[in-house]
Amino acid sequence: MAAGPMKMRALLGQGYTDIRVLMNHPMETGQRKDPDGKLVPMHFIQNLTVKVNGRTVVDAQISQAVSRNPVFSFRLKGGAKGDKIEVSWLDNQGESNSTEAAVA
Amino acid sequence: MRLAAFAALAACAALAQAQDSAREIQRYRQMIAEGSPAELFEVEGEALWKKPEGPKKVSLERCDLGEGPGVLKGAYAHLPRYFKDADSVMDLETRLLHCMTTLQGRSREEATRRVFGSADRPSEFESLSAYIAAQSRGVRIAPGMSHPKEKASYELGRALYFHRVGAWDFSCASCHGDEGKRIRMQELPVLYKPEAARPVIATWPAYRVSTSQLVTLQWRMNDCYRQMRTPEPTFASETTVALIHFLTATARGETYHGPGNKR
Amino acid sequence: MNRLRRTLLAALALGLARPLAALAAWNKDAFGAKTPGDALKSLGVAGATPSKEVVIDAPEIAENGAVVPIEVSSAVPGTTALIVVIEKNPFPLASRFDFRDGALPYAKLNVKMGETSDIRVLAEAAGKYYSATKEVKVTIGGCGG
Amino acid sequence: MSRLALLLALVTLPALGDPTPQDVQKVMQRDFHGRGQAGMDRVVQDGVQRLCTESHDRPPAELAKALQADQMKTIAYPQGSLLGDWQRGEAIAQSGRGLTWNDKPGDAAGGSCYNCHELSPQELSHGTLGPSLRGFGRTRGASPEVQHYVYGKIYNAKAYNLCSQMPRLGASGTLTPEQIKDLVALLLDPASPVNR
Repeated sequence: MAAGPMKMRALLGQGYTDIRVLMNHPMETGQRKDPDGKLVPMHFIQNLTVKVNGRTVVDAQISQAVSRNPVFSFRLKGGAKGDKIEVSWLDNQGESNSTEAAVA
Repeated sequence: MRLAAFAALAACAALAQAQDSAREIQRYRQMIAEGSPAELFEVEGEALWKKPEGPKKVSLERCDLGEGPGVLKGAYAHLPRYFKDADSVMDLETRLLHCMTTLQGRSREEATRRVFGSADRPSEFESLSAYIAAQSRGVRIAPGMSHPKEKASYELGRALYFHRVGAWDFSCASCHGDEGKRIRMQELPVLYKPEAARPVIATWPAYRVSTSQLVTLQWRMNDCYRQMRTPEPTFASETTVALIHFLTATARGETYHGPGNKR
Repeated sequence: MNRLRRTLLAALALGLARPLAALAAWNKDAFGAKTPGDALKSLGVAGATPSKEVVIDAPEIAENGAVVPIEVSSAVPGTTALIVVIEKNPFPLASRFDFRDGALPYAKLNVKMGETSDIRVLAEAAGKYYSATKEVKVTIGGCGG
Repeated sequence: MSRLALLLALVTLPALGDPTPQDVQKVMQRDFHGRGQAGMDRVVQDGVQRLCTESHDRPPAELAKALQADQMKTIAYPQGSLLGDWQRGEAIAQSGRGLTWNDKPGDAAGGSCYNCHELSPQELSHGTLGPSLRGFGRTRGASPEVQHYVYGKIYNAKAYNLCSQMPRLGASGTLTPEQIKDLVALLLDPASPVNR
C-alpha cells in the first residue's frame, strides 16, 4: 500500500477542536532491506497541511523518522460544529493525498 | 562508609527503576492505543467485502457469518459457532474462506495462498477481519456453546491449551499459565481465566505496531506455535478454530471494542 | 487503490496539482543534517533557553523503537513553531510544525527511534527559542524470535 | 517403553469425554504440517511431555524421580573447564532465535534467556517467567561443582525438575556445548555483569 486511505475525525472539545488524522504510508527510511536483501528506497511524507474552512492553520515538515502509517493530532482554538477541516500531504516521490471532515 | 551508603542507594534506585519500567510500559501502550491505524484496515476491508472476486465474479456481501446472509452487525461477537451448511464450527477467517470457496467459486488453494500479509501488502483476511470485527463494537461476546460440535470444539481447545509439545516442551500455559508473569516487557495474560481473557479477546484483531500489520486470531495461533517450535498449524484447521473458540468462550460476556492495538 | 488517489494522479498528469507542490517547502539541509547542532543551524536556530513551558509527554520506556508516541506543546505566549529533534537518530530532525492563527501550538505523533535517546523540543516565539528535553529508553518486547 | 506405559497408566485419568493427550496428538497430526526445520516428528509427545500434560505439571513423585533419572543420562559434559566466555554468553542470552520453521537450519540459535530471566542489570527488558538470576554467581561461587550443575540445568532442565517450563536447551539441539559453556560463564564468571 503506497498511498491508501486516510481517516480523520475532528471533535469539539472544551474550548478547542481536536483533530486526529490517520494516513496510510510506508514512511520508508531508505535503510530497510526487503526480504530479498535489497534496500527499499526512501519513501516518506515531507509536508502535511491542515486547513480550516480553506485557511491554512498548520504547516508541518516531517522526516522519515515519523512512524509507518502516521497518526497525527492537532488542536485548534475554539472552532464550531460543521467547520470544514482539510488535511493533505505530499511525499518525496511526488505522491499526495487529502481528506476532509466536518467538526462534530 | 560512604561507599556502603552509595551501594544502598543504588539498590533502592534499582528497585524503584523496576517498578517504574512496568508503569512506563503501560503508559507507552496507552499512548499508542489512542490513535489506531486499524481504522485504515477497516476502510480497505469494506472495499474488499464489496468487491466482486473469483470465477463467479461476486462479492462477499451475501456471505452468511451466522446472523443471516450479509448481516454484519454483531456477527463477529457471536463467532466461533456451528454452521449447519458446513457441519462444523468456524471462526471468522474460516467462515470467510468458506464463503470465498462457495459464493465466489474460488479454490481453497488459491484463497489460502496468502492468509497472512506483510506491512506492504496486507492479506485480504486481515483487512476483512478488521472491517467485520468493527461491526461488532458494543456487542457482547457470545460464541456458540450449545451444539454438541461447539461443546467438542471448546473441550478440544482447552485440551490444546495445556498440551505440552514441540522441541521446547511448551504448552500455551507455559507462558499463559501463571498470574503476573512477563516475556521481556510483555505481560502474559492467563487466558484460561475469564478476567484475563476478556480484555484481550475484546480487542482482537488488532494493529501491531512492531510490524505495522493488522493481525488476526488465526495469525496469533500460528505465531505462538511457531515460537513454541512446533510444525505449522494449518490455517482454518480444527485445531486453530478450537483454540480460538476456547479463548473466546472464556471471554464471553465482555463487550467487544476492537480492533485494538498491540505491541 | 482508492478513487481519491486516482483523481489526484490524473490531476498530477494534467499539471493541475503543481500549485500544491510549489506551496510545500521542505528544509532539505536541516532534515539531511547528521547532528542536532547542524540541523538546528540549518533551521536558523542560534540558541535556545530551557523552559518548563515547553512540554514533552512521552513514555520513559518504549517497547518498540519503531513507534514511540510523543505529545508536544508550548505554553510560551506567541509560540508559532515547534521543532522535534531526536538526538541520536542518524538524521536527528524529525519534524517542524508551523502554527498559524487558529491553531494551538500542539502536536501528537509517533516517531521512530534507533536507540535510547534524548528527545529535544524547541518552541519558537517572537524570533526566540525555548527548549525542553526528555529521555526515552528503547527496549525489546516479546519473544524476539 | 512398556515400563513408561505402565507408569503412565497410574496417573489419574481425565474425566470421561475430555480429549486425552492421545486424542489431541491425533488431531495435531492431522492439522499441522512440517515447515522448514520444524518437522512433524515434533508433534509426537515424548514421555516427559505426555506425563506433564496428563498430570497438569504435577507428576507423582516416584514417577518424576524415575523420568528425571532418565533425563539426567542425556546430559553430555565436555572435558575440562565448563566456564566459557561471558561476553558471548550475553549475546546468546539475548537472542530468541533458533529452531522455528523460519530459522535457517544451521544458523546459530540463542538461549532466549532474557525472555524469562533477569540477568545483567543493564538489560531492563527481561521476563519474569523464571527466577531472577541477577548475582547468581556471587553467592554460589564458580567451583567445578557449581559449573557442573549450571551446565546440566541448561542442557536439560527436565533432569532436575521434570515438568519445568524451561526448554531442554542442549538435549533439544538448540544450543551447542560451546554455547552452554558461554552461558555458564555469564552466570558464574565474577567479571560477568550478572555478578558485578
